[in-house]
Amino acid sequence: MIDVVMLTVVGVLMALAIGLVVKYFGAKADPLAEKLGELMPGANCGGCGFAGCGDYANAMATGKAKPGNCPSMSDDTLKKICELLGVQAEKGEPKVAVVCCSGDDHHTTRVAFYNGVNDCLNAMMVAGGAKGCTYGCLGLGSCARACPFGAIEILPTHVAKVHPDLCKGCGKCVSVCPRKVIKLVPRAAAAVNVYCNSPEKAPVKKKVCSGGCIGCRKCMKAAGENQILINGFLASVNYENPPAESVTEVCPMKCLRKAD
Amino acid sequence: MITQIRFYGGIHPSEGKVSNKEDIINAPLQELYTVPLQQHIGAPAKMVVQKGDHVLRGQLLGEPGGFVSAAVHSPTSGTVKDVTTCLGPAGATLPAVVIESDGEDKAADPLPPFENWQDADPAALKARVGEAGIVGMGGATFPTFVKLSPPPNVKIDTIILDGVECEPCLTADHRLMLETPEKIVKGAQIIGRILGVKRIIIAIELNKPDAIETMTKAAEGTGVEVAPLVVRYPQGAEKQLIYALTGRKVPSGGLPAAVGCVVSNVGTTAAIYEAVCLGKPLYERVTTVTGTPVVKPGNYRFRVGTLYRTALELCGGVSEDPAKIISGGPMMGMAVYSLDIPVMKGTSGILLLSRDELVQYSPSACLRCGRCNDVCPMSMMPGILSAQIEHQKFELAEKWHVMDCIECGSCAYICPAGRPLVQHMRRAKAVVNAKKRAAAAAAAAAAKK
Amino acid sequence: MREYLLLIVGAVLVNNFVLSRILGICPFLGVSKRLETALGMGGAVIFVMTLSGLVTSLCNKFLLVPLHLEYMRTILFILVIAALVQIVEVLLQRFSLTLYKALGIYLPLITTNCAVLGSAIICATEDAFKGAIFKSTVFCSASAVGFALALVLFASVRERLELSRIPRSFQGPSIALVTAGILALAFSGFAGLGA
Amino acid sequence: MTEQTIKMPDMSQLVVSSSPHYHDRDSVRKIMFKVIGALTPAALASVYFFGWRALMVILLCMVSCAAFEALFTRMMGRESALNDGSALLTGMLLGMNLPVTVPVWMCIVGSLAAIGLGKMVYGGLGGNPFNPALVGRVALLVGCPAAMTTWVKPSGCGFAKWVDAATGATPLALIAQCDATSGATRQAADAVAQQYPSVLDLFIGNCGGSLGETCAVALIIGGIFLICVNIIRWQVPVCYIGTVALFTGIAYAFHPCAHFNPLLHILSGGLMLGAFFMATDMVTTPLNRKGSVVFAVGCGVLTSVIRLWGSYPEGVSFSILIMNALTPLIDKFTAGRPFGVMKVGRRASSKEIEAEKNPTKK
Repeated sequence: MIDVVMLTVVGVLMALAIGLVVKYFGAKADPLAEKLGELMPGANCGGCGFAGCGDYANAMATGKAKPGNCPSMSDDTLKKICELLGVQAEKGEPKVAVVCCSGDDHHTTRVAFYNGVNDCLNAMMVAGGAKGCTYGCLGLGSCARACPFGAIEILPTHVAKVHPDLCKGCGKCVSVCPRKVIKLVPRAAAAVNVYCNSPEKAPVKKKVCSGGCIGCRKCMKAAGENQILINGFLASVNYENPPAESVTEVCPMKCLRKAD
Repeated sequence: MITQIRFYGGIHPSEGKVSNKEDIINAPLQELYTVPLQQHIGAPAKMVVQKGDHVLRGQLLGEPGGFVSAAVHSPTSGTVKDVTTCLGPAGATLPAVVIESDGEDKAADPLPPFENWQDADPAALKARVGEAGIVGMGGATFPTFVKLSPPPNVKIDTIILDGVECEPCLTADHRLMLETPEKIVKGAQIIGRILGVKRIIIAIELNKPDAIETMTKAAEGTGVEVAPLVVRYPQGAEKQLIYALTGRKVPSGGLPAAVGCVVSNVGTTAAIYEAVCLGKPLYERVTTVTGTPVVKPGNYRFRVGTLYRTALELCGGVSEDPAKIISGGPMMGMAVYSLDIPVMKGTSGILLLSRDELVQYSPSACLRCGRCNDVCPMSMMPGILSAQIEHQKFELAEKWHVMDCIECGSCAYICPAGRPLVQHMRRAKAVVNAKKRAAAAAAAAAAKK
Repeated sequence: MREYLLLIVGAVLVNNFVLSRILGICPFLGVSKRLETALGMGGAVIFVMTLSGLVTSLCNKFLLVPLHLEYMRTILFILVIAALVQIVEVLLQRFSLTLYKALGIYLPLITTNCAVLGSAIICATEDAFKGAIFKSTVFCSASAVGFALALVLFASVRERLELSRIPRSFQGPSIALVTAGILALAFSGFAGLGA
Repeated sequence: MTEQTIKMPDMSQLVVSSSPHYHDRDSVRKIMFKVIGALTPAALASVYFFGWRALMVILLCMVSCAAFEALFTRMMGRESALNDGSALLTGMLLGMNLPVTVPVWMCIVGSLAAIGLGKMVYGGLGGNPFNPALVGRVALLVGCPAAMTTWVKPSGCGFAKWVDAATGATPLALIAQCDATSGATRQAADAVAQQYPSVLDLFIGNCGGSLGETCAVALIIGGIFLICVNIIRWQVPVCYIGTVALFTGIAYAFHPCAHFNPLLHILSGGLMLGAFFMATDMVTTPLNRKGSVVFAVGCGVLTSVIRLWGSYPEGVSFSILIMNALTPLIDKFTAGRPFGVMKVGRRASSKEIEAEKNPTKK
């Protein structure tokens, strides 16, 4: 009996002490941000434009950001978050990354042996890398290392390749690519792409790469109106009005290709 | 006599200055010149000629494209054959004008020379430096006009002429000091006039005793001092030079002006003299072509736009195939893979390395020997920094002062593990700068809203 | 004076709670990834352990022993410690939110930290501390300092390990355990000190 | 010169890399083999005093360390780093830290602990926070204290068979014994002291102990060589040995009958080996000079504390391992502020710039 009494007395005393401390020193946390944080996917990919999932959750809780910017969130989660915030669900258009370069070892020339850090930005700062084309993929895999989903592979022929089924379109690779070869395009319209990034004139391009766009405009003629845009010497797909897949057959350089 | 203060760190690479007895040779006229419009740090010059135009030597090709920018002039008379791009030594593609020489080398009317620069308006003198397109010829290619325009609240009291040439192999500044000392001294006095400064010091390393003697003689009675300095790389780095001569430390992230100094390369100074007293814009410079494979290493006065290929032909080609071609010196120069790169205002040397001299960087781990620590003239910790950068911890690297790196290469020179330390630093600096720019842009966008 | 000096050296170095008695391993591995959090955790544990040493030895001397309730020791001590941890949590949340977040789940887990309970029970059972409240408090405090020392040492080593190329199968907790083992080997050199 | 004679370079084999393009041509391999070379005199001395088995122990450790390194790099799928010589050096140091009577299997297990636990799990050379050879030695010492503390007296006649030698305590074991009698009379202390080898014997290595730690003169020669070729910093051995001398000296001054004189302390045990070859290990000690000094003094204090008051007779290995653990902290706090940085983490204020501008005014 006495043991129970003793325990109760000590327990009450301790509870009293905690109560006093809470009363005089208690802080209020934001329960909304905490709940949101638990719902976040936790990939910390940064695709939303914030430093990580927690940061984004805080921003949403304080009304500084809208839900729907997260590329790797399932629709279910998004719905839950919207309910918590009491707003209408709106999700951005799903996107996919495309490496706009055909410059693998078979197509582009190698002008020197690069010796140094295995990183694209580093290689580019040393004489612009060792590939002949100064606009193409350097193939050292900075994008692959940055990808939080393992969606980018560096082919043995030294060019990056995105696996669209794994890609969530977060855009991390776009921000680390020093050559800006990787582009984020609407997933629905990404069936056909121009795999070249060089704005140079055709003869200059041809000297260094056998797979680059020469600006011959054949595709523009074959495709429907306003489906292929030509900017200087470089064709590009109008992703708002994508051409049919058959248009790839006219490209003499095999530079306008179906997504692989 | 100026007492020299020893700066922390530094190394002693082999000097290899084989061409220091070779007189400067004026390179013969070429048929084609590829003149890049961006030979300086800052905005590229805006082209003022068109394809097919006839131009004269010294005629303006491009005017400054901003405050931090510089004018570009034609190296000879002829027609503008093409407006195109060319490869720069850093691998970037630069806008360029190709001039086809007409063989007459007719000079355009010179800018009106200042007869009495001693009494001329400093602002006019400074404007001339800008008009003549003068940039720092030691390699940094910072527009000199900007350098000579310190913010109004800064008081400059010392001008330091950098004749140190601490880069191994290069001898261009050395020969220039031997052959045209009076131009350098007068140029220095012009800078003094522009900035209203009396104290002018010419710094020369002790491995050039003949230059010290010549410059001392030329400076007699002018009040310009000559300071012989101990041979130690990087004695010519701006911050270390100022510290060695004045004991002042340029604050982290600051410019020499913050401690009341302006540092100018001797080549730049000679160019300032020519621009002011002869009215000649900057379209040629002295460049050292050297290296073991080069048949006849020497110092040449090249017109801007001469291709490296031409430069090498003038030196009799090579005796063996080089393993590396470097634009600049061996410590801070840039390796290039093409000879179709033009000599620019900042090209202090073209260096070829043979296969035996080639050192390959290796991806091995840091041994933590601490030698990089001992030699770093900025007393940073390159070993720890490089490991942080390898693991993409750029924010941590910024905390460990990676932005103070002057990329002198002392750490990578000494590293027994052969790690590409300087390259790591460059990457971190590029990443941090990009982040800062992005933050600034975001802040500007937010302010607009 | 000499007695207390030996007591402190013994508790901090020779019989270090983590490296010699192998107590309190959970936070030792959990919050040692960064030096700042390790310092914070060390501070929190010093606070809790000192107070719990004082309160539990008071309870022991004036409640348990007179009432012959020694068998209630564990449950009472846990109650006291849990309450103290709650107080620390509230205080931390108020005064250092970042640290509060960094410590995360490990902060409430101090409750079940065997180092805290261990020190209290050692004081209650070992003859050397019987009834000596001040001595018990000093011992608990010194033990906590030893814990914090091991934690800080370990965190600094782990920060360095983040920059080395550890094979994938050893990354994370496994390399931490290997390191802790070697650190314990090194600390075994203090054996016999102050005896 | 005619056009034909001008040879232009072949552009297809050019290398591009970041500056600098010069290197002083020192390499990890050169450093490691220089250290091995510096250890050789002490190794030869151990063979002279302890017989051919000493050579066998050292070589066995070197070979098994190299073999384990090769095995583990292979398992990790990394490029072999055997030719940098670091595994051989670890093996040599480990061998020199063992007594001559050590069984063969212990040499191999020690090598496994040194290379496996001490080095390869951390990703190989450069990543290990603890000195691998010491990890091996301490693992053996804690695991099999009996085998690790069975010492033989050297025969003194050179290259003898080890079995002929009589067993005997090391000088430090004697000191510990002496400490145990510290409450006793002067005579008891003197009796122990009589068994103690002379300073000269200690200096040339004619005393019991681990293989590599006995011959002080050979170790000093090796150490001076390493200082001359700029592989180790002179501050480390000087501060380490100096601190031990100071502390044991103070203890001796207070209790001359309870403690031995500092000269005997610094010449006996693994202090010389530790100070010249282990506390100077590049990977596991602080980066800069200031840090090295802190490290060495810390080692000295800990060694003296363990020797004077601990139950282990020898504290060099333990103290170096503990200081290894402290190295990252030392690095952090001794990192100097870079040139032009006024105070860590802060840009200069105008007042400070003024002060830096006119250094003479102060």
